[in-house]
Amino acid sequence: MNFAFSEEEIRFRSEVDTFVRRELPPDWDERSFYWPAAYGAIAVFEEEHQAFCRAFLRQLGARGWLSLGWPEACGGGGSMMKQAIADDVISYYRAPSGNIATVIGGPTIIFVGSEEMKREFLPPIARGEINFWLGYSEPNAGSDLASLKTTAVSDGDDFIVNGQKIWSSGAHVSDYAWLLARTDPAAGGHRGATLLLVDNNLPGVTIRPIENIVGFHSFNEVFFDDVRVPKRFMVGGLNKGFYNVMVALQFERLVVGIGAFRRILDELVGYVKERYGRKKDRVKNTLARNALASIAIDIEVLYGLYWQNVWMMEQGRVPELEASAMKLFSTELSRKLAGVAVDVLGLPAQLDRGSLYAPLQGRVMAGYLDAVSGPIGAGTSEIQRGIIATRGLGLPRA
Amino acid sequence: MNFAFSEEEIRFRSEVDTFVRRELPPDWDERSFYWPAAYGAIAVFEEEHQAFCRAFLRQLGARGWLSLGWPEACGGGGSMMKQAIADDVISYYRAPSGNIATVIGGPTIIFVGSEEMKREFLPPIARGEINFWLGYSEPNAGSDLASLKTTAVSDGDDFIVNGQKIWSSGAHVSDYAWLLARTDPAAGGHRGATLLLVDNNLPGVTIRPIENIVGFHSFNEVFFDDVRVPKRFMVGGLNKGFYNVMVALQFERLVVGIGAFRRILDELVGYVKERYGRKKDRVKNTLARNALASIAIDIEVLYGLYWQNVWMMEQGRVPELEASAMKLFSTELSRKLAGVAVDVLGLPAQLDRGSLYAPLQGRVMAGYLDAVSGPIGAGTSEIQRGIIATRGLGLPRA
Amino acid sequence: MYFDETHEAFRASVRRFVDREINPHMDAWEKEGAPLHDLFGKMGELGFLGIRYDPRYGGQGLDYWYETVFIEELGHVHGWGVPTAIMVQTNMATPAIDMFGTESLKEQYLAPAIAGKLVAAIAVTEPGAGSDVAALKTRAVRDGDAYVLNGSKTFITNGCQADFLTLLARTGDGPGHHCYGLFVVPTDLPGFSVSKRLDKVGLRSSDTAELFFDNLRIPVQNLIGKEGEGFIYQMMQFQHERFTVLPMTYTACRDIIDMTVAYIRERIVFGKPLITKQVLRHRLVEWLAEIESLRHLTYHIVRMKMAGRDVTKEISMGKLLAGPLLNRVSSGCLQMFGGMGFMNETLISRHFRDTRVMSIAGGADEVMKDIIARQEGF
Amino acid sequence: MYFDETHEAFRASVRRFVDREINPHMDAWEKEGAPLHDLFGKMGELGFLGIRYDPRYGGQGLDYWYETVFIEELGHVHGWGVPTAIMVQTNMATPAIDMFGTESLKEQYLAPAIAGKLVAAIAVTEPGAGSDVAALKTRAVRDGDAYVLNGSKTFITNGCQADFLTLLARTGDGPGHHCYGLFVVPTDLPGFSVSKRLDKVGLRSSDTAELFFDNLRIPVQNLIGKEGEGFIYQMMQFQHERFTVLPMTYTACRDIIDMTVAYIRERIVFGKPLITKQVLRHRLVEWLAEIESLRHLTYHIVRMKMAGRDVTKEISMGKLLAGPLLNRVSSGCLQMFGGMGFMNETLISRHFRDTRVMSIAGGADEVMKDIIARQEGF
Repeated sequence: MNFAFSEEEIRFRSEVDTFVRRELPPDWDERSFYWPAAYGAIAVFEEEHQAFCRAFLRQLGARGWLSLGWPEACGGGGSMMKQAIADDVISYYRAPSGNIATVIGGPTIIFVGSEEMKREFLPPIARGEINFWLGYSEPNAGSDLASLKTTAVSDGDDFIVNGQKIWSSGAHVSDYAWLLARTDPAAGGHRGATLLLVDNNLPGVTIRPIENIVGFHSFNEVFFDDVRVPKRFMVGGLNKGFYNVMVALQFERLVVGIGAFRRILDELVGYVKERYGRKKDRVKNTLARNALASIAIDIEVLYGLYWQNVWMMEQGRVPELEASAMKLFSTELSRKLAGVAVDVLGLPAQLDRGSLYAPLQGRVMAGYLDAVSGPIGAGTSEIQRGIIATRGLGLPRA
Repeated sequence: MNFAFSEEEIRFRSEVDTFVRRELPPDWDERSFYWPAAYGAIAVFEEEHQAFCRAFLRQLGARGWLSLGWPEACGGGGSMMKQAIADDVISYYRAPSGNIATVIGGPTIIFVGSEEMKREFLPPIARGEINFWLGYSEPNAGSDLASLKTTAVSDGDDFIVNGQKIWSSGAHVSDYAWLLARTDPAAGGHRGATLLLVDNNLPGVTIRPIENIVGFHSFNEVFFDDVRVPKRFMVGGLNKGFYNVMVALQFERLVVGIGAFRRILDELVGYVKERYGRKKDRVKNTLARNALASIAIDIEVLYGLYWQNVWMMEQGRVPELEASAMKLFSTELSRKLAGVAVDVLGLPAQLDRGSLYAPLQGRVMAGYLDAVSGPIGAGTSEIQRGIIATRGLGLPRA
Repeated sequence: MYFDETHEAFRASVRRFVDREINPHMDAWEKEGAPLHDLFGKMGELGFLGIRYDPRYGGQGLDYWYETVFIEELGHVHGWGVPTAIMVQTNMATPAIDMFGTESLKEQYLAPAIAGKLVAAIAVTEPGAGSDVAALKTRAVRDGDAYVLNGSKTFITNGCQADFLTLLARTGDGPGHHCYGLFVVPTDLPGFSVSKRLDKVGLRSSDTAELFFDNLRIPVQNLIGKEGEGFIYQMMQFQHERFTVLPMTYTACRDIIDMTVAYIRERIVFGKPLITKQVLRHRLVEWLAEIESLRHLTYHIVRMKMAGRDVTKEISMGKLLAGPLLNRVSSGCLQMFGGMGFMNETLISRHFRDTRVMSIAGGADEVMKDIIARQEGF
Repeated sequence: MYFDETHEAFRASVRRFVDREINPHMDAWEKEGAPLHDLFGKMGELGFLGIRYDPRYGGQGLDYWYETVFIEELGHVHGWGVPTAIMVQTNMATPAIDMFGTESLKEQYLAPAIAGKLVAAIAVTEPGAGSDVAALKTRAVRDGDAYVLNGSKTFITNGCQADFLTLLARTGDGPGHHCYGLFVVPTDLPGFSVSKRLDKVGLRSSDTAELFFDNLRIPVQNLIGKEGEGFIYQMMQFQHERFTVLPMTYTACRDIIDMTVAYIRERIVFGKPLITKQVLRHRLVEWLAEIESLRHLTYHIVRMKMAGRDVTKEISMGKLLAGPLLNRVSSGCLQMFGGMGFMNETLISRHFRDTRVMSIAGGADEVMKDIIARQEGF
């Protein structure tokens, strides 16, 4: 065992750090409201940041930093570890450190996609030019993918897609749906579905915004009305959709914005030192000491899970339970951290971003609201615990 | 980074496993009530097991498995990692995997002891022939070492020791006190104390048993009445006692009986599968599924902390905050695990060991009682959180 | 505020009894077990065992408020084994006889139980059926003027010393709840045998037995109420049982906190009394707030009972709050005692040992939750 | 059980007002803020703003039970901003005038506040002094027939619309508590200015302001009670404020749970309604038990108030239980709504946004704990 970074890795971390500090605009902290392991305020979704975020991603892409974890044969850097180091640093600054296409789409296409699809999609994804949105959830079927209703009916060289998706994060700022649709209407449950890439610009695709609890437009409802999708946009085999989604899920669970946890902790520690130090407010100091000590341990633990997952992927293994554990732990920690942060800041935490008096740019209450999304999205905490009990421990089903 | 064991390490784990399975008597499970990260039922303290435990330790010693982590120059194996692997396996079987002398005494002597002391003590410790007990706590001064009252007054080549120690784990089955005594009565607080090795058999040493909450005799009160201790039994320098105790503490916090956590989880999972499976008792099954999934994650996390601490020590670094975090996490988990275990077993958990109907040999309620000792002993949880807040995060003192 | 002078006089007499006749013996009884015939004899003379029962059978004919006072004061006992034994006598094994028993059953069993001359036990739990009463296997088959009883019961408090059991057994094979009978079973009948006292980790002053029935013939007149309705009677009796946990809990929690505060006030650490540490102070008062709210939920239940209302849901809520609260307080206070708390036979360690089962016995927390959910119509 | 027909008739009239005059406007008011002169005017006509106050000043002269009914029904409002604005008027800014004000202060301010003609605010919190009232810096210096006020106040609910403030300011330099004055400060005096409405994340229907005082001359007759005793008066007023959280909390928590149960009963997941999942059912009933016990602690407090007792400790306990309970319920129920809960302007998300501050405002949880600890003599 070896818990140390290599010299090359340390040098690389420093290189990324220098790059990010240089590239971020001076007012970035006031503009990026990303909260770790949450879905509602990801910087890239904020319209006013779109231009910058797209450009920033292309710069990362130009350096190869969006595909560090892909195999070298596919044009990648061949090092999950380096990708994880870059993500750690970039997310510390709450900058966009990848997207659905680079983190989930690319690796899944590499795993199950056709050679044609690899040729067509991998290079622009790696360059940060195109992005996907996850088209899984449907009205009245969040974590329950088996009740999928959207259909894709074969018609010559095309599929005709009809249906509705919801909670579609970033659909309005992406290029393609990463869409799960039922291709065999006779098959029920976890069978007869296919994964498709559907261009947002195709006729019949309608995207409507949903404002989330934080007050951001990050989610959408998307309607598909006789959308004609050429069959070459099928990801993996026909009727293999649920399997392919399972493959994609493993990649998804690594996206926790790990550095942003440490960043918030650093900011809270700074706030407490300045505000509650030297017996200014003993009550607050005692509360903060105990709560932040506990958070600090949890963050260390999360890093442990993170590097272990990364290392497994580096070995070419697919983390399953480890990924469930990290999804569960990180999203619950995200909530706990937000609750502690609100307590530590007290009344001023209630002030909205933009307010002159809002400490930490008002990100704490925004984060408190945003953090509820983590344990709900991408398989609720309840579902993760069930997976661990059944598959990890072999306990009888409930 | 590399989370994998080497082939040599895997082979060694298997060798230890084979040895332990072969050497333990068939009724060992009914006799060993060790609960992880607790102090009250450590197998070695049970009188009826003394003969076996002493012999078992000598066998470990004969193989060099009690000093695997010591430097090769001091007769050790030079691999903390191998020591940790052995401890993991041995504690899985709840067998004695070392003692105060091997885990704390030896390494501290190597760090601060005189050459004479190394020559005299290291070999018999490594052979498993002698054991120490920790003589820190005094009446009305548990975690607060600074209010130390026991004195060691210089008298020619000797110290004359007077005072009382309490919560002296295993004093009655050990050979020497690892004793902190005040050598400079003028100095207050964290100064003017010295660490001494005091033979239990010296005139003036009186050991009285304390029965603990589990019903075991593991603790003692020990009285020192004009005990004459030659100065060569001083560990580290004169009046350097508090510093030396700090050195020793870092080693102490690694003693968590890590394997025993996994063992109890395995046993509970087996119990649930057998008893609550196939809809026999849905209520219990649901409770168990959720609680055990959460425990399983925590144990994974604990292993992460464990290997990281071990690796740091292997690098010659002294884990400080990491050790505090592990002490805190492991002892709190020990309590949580016991609470869950009692719930999972229900009423039969209440039956005492020896009872015909007691599931898991009655170890669960014994463990529930024993587990209270973890967050109290060796620096309470409250003190650990304070250390992390002050030294780890640099927060103002409360 | 809720009790008048008469209540307070009664409270004082119970407290005097606890202080003089129970607490001085608790250390010994924890080792040997409490001698129930002796103890109950004294309590019977003082009228403590039939507070709510009809004076025709020697009861005091008082109301639920007096019963509450009585149980509150039992919360001051230094250990939970003896109060449990008493509550079995007054609130678990006899309410069904009082509510549904014939005149002759009342004269023969209820009256002497109230007088403390007979020791009673409640025999419901079986090996393999903990909180799930419907899974019972012990069977009573009608045969002429008797029911022939076969099977076994376990975790029976007072089981070694009991003169009679109030016992639930299957009398039919239906799938529903109307195929059980509740019986008074004298323990001197042939076919009864008691295993050695079960060796428990907690509640050591109370005896707990496993009982075996081998073709034991229960006279038909010992059936309580109607055949087939025993399960329903037992469910009603459960409410009397579960209620007892509430006043005991808030009284004992307060005692535990008081004794902890007294200890940490004296205990000097790093130069200051431990009570000055804010994390400890804050922890203590959180519990006090929960204790106070449990007390007033309890008084609400008493008022509902006085008004003749169904209290199933509220009592289940109370027990659901009480068990975990008791566990948090006893384990949290033990932590504040430090090493002292880890010594055997200190009072705090006894509380810790005794209280874990309160979230399990008499219907585990999960069972309470299921009951409340059903009552809410979820 | 605790309310008679008159109470229930009053309850129905409050509920009708909530259903007709408040809830239909809440979505709009969340965007624009509630128009308090209009709303209070209507409430004043119905007698809702002076329930406990003397009929001489237009009050109803009713008791604490009626006040409790009133606050319980306000718990049904779809969002916490409007009830907070109302409670500032009735329970935070006016009790001290009622208790300690002169006849002329009562006629000039209390009566029109009861009638809903004047909007009141309570001005205590300052930048840099949250829960720690003793750290206040705003100062009122006597100068002839006036006190000259300088300083600022922040987080002042109703601050943008208020006609007068009940304001606490330092009048002396002593280290203790006897160097503060409580004043009625009309907002049309020179030297008063209000910052733009503070933009808060929650309670958006209520306005919250930062206020500045620049040599504002308060007429001496606007001092409430004695100079130097203002801090003590405010501490007594705090009890009226903190009490309001209790009935609101158990009412709203029950509403939140009911609406969640209705949702998960319809929501089919993996072929079955979500309500059949045991982990969710169990979570819901745990909260119900806590809600029920909080309700009865509250009624106990009402009884104590009716009996004229000091309720500082009990109210602090109630608030300490209420804030975290509200947070658990609103966040736990949001989780059960899944993605729906994460949409803006669903009611569950509004509850979640509005309730976090209840553990902070009016004395944070830690402050409640310190009060209880002191009251207990720790």
